[in-house]
Amino acid sequence: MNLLRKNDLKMLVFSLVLFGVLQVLISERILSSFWQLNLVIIGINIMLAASLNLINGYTGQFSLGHAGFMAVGAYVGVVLTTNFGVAFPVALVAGAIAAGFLGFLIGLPTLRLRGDYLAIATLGMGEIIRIVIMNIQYVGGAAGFKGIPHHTTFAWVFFLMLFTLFFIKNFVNSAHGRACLAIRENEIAAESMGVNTTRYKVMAFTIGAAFAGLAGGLFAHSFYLITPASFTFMQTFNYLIMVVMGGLGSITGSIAGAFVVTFISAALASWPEFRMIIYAVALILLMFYRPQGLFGYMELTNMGFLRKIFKKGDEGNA
Amino acid sequence: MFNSKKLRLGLALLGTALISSVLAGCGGQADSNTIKVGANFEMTGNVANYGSATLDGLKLAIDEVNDAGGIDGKKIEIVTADNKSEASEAVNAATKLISDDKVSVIVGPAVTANVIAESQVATDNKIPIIAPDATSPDVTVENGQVKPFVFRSCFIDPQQGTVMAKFAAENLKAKTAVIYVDNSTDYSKSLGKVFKEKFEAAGGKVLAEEAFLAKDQDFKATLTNLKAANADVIFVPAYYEEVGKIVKQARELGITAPILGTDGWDDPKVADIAGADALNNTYFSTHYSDKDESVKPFVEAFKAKYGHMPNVFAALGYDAGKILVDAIKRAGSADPEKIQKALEETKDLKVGTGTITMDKDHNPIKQAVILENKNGDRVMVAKIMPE
Amino acid sequence: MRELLKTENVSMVFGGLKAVSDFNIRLGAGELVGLIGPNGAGKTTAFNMLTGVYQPTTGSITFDGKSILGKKPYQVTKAGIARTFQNIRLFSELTVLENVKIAFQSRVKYGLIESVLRIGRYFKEERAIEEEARRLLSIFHLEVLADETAKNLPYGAQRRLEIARALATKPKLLLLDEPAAGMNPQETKELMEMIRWIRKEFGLTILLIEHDMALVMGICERIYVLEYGEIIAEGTPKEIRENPEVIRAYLGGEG
Amino acid sequence: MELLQQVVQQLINGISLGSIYALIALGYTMIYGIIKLINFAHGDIYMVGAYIGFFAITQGGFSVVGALLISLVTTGLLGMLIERIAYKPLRRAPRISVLITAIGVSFFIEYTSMYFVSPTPRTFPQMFGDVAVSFAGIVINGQQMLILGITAVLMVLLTYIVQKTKTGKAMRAASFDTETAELMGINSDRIISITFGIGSALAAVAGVLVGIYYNSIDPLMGIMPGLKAFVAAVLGGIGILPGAVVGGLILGVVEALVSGFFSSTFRDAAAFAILILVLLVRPSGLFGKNTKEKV
Repeated sequence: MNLLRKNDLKMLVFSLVLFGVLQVLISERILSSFWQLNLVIIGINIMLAASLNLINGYTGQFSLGHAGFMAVGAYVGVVLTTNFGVAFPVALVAGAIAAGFLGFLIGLPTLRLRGDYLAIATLGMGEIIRIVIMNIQYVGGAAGFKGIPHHTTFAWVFFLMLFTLFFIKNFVNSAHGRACLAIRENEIAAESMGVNTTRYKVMAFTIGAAFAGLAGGLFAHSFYLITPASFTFMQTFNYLIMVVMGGLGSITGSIAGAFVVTFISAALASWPEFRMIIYAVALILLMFYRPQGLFGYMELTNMGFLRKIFKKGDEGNA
Repeated sequence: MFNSKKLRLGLALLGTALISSVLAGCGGQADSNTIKVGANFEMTGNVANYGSATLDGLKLAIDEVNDAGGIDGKKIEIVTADNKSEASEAVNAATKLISDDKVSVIVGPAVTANVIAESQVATDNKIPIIAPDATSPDVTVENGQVKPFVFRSCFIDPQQGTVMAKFAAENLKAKTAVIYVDNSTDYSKSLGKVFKEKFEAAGGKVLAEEAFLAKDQDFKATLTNLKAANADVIFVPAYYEEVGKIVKQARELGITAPILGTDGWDDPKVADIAGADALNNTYFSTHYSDKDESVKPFVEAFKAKYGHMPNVFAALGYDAGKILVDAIKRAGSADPEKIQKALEETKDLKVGTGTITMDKDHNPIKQAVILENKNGDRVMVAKIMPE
Repeated sequence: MRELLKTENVSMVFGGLKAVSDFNIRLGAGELVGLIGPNGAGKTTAFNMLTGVYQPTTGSITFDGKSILGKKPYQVTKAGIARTFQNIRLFSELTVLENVKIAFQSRVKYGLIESVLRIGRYFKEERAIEEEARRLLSIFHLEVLADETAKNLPYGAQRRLEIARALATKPKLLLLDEPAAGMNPQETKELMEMIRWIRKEFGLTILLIEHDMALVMGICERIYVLEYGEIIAEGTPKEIRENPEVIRAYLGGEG
Repeated sequence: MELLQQVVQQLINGISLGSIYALIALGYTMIYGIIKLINFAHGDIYMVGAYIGFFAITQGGFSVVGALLISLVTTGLLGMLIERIAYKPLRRAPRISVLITAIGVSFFIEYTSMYFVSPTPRTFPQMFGDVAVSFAGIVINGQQMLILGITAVLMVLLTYIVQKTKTGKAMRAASFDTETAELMGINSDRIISITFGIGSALAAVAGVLVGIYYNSIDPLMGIMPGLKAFVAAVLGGIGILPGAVVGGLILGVVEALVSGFFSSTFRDAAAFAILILVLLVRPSGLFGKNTKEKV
């Protein structure tokens, strides 16, 4: 059995153990429901940060439309579960597919653009999605969609988060993933090496959007009511900060970034005025002293001091 | 460059850090000699001004009780949480107040959407909440059933909408009307619906319905259309920020018809934004008139504490505080379910803006007043008890 | 000798400026041809047209019997033309091994689902790519640097990696854009050896842009000379050295 | 009021709104032209300008012109300060980190102002309210005339500075290529700082004018107009001054027409739709030339 596959299994076992520990904490009420809710939100934010990282970090396409995809996944999901009584997992998948399809539609035309222009165009797309939703009275328009059944549990979030991380990790480690990395590094050289850059940029966009939609579905079903106001581009900045703080092009970075940013905003909840000021200053200092983020391109296990510990069980694997 | 080790260690780091910090996070058992009251308000975000004004009113009511020795020796402690003017954050804040701070009752939020989002968490945990400013009917009642733990300290839109529709048809003898609502709030949309229903029932005709969005600056384009319809009255059920601009720009465009509004108009800033003369020939329904003798003590107390006149949000926050204190006294304990029962039995209670009795739908039976803006002053034109 | 590449009155106009005009060249399979000319003569523009980066304003390009007009660069690469760049364009943050692995990307058969669920052909094909890439690196003495990130490589090694990477796409025609730029005479000699060797080893046709006359005269069988976007001379190194037009273009004499 | 009257009235509303977008867009175009940065904080500088104008008029008792000058100077200096502290050290940094810094600066300005001046909106005192000119049922009020007048004056002044003065020539040179400009003896840091100063000053004027026209300001008022001004700058051709003005006016008119004849709830969507259309069809904008990336 190939070493790579053995590692995946070890990973899976470890995650199950972690899940067991957290689930016990929750069911035994050791964790207050406020921190339970925050656990769910951290899980959802990790999915959003990792999927945004696939587009911005791994493929180097600077997208600011993530909240728009999340909104599509959320609204499609709640309409199916609340109005049509569709089963929760089916609604989540439908939401993800709808968001992915929109990612495809938006990806095709805009991916000819570069850097700043792509950022502003995707930001505009995200806002258009939000404004269109705000004008659809069927989903409650700006006043929001009420009566959403509370389907999201910690278990759903944890396993879908795990699925997202595995999907993206395996994708990045495959030839298709390498094509995206090549595009990030040098698009012209990638094209001259036989990489159909448009196809892979749109693929990254579609996958990223689909996972954002999935996270949107989970987000919507943890609150009784959702309004378009929770899907503005300011929300996308939140996920961007998680990715950049964690490190563009590092999955561990996105996990850490999502954890740190969510934790800070939960902890500072009682000083509303200072929360954003501290946030802003942290961002600027981060860009000065650590622009590549906490993990840069590194994954946790490639760090020097950890390499020795893992060297023995890990030679064959690059 | 990548291998699957990283995920295992990433999650290990995440798990351990999570467990340790979270265990530290819960605490704050209710110590015996204070009664903890949660205040879940919009402190940041785009409706921060409504949230903070309501909180000022609530604090005034609570300070009054605490200065007078609290309730049989126990002081009331307000624990505030910011819901950032957003529904999911309102749920987050409510959960924190209930599970971490162990409050017995929650006052707020101000805006309807946030109250509805919070009501689910409150009902699950059997913690009563009082919504000071949300006037939309489905805050307390959902498809026919009253929400047991959700109460309100202001009247509801149907009452306000009916009063204004009758006033337009009977007092102003208006035959035609146009309605201009704020598409981003339940409050405005449901008032528009009720007004249209009652105005047409009274024989009137609604010529046009237009909408704008909160935070809009320029209303000239749509107002030019409304001017073309030249109806007898224009009904604009919205908050003072947008209302001020709409009235000013309407008068600038030469629209002279009377403009009618609801309690969202009740703020001194409307006059600053629109200008006194633009406000002539406009009427609005609200909870009280600060000229009314019975309301004088509240207005004086507020001015003494904050140095400026209260607006309608502050008054309603104060009323919510009064209702809460009375209920805790009658319940004789900080137990949420006893307080809930006491709130249901509130009868002929003297509050800042009048007297209140809680009806079966947890909505207060209160009088509504209609004020007219005349040369910078606000004259009470009518005081109507709900029929 | 089978004709591999033919361009007929190809020209490229940038907003009124004729960068390249009636560019006609022929390359037989296995030939090693030079393309020389003063700076700004349009050499790199010609390369960009051959590889689909620019679409020529007029004329046709036939490669291996088929027209490649209108083809995107990645389709041209699949058709069998590989290139290096004047200023090295490596994937700097990726390792040397991964730089080469990118070339196999277009021939990978396992799909997205197989790569994500790690089933089916994923492991077999990945292992094949790994071996092939390492073999190529050893040919270019880069095997020991396999796990080094490309940006940390010395200049000479970066040049060799760029050529190795181009060869990984299994081309029929290799376009080298000033491979000897910035090299000292000793490195240039080694480069000449390597070019001769890979031509024989991989059965390649090579078109070479170069300013270093020692290199060009040393290994090219035929040379085209380009000036102001036009071909002013064509022939063996000896004929070119004595051609008055070329001397005028280079030395600027009255000629 | 037949259709023609309505259309003309909408055009007037649109042009006044458009002039404000143009003033902000000029700042965007100049700053982007020189250091290729979408300055997310530019919208917030516009807000700070509005507040400085507000305090100058209410507390300082200055006239409108006085307030405009004070706001223009102070905000201009603020713009230069921001560039000096936040952007200069990142001159060589990758584009994404400069962009994130701009987002950070934008949050910082918004929430520090909210802390000092409280979230509640402030109301500008009534000005030029009564003055109005109306013919055939179409109304142009005093504030609109003030806006059009001041915008025109500033355009002339700016064109003079950029075209005729030495600093202007240096700014144009730096916007083509900062490195080469430095070789020609231009101190690019000084020029970049001046550009930020002028751009911020223009945004400040726009802020004060909006305060007078809509007469209520709040700490978060800069976000949407900032974005819309960038749309205008891109529409006109980024880096081209007349382009920003024309782009701003077009955007203002389109918004007025969309709100007037369709529904104002789609007004912001229309602005973004224009942006995306322009980026796809003609990324260089109306006046820009198409530049191919050199291989």
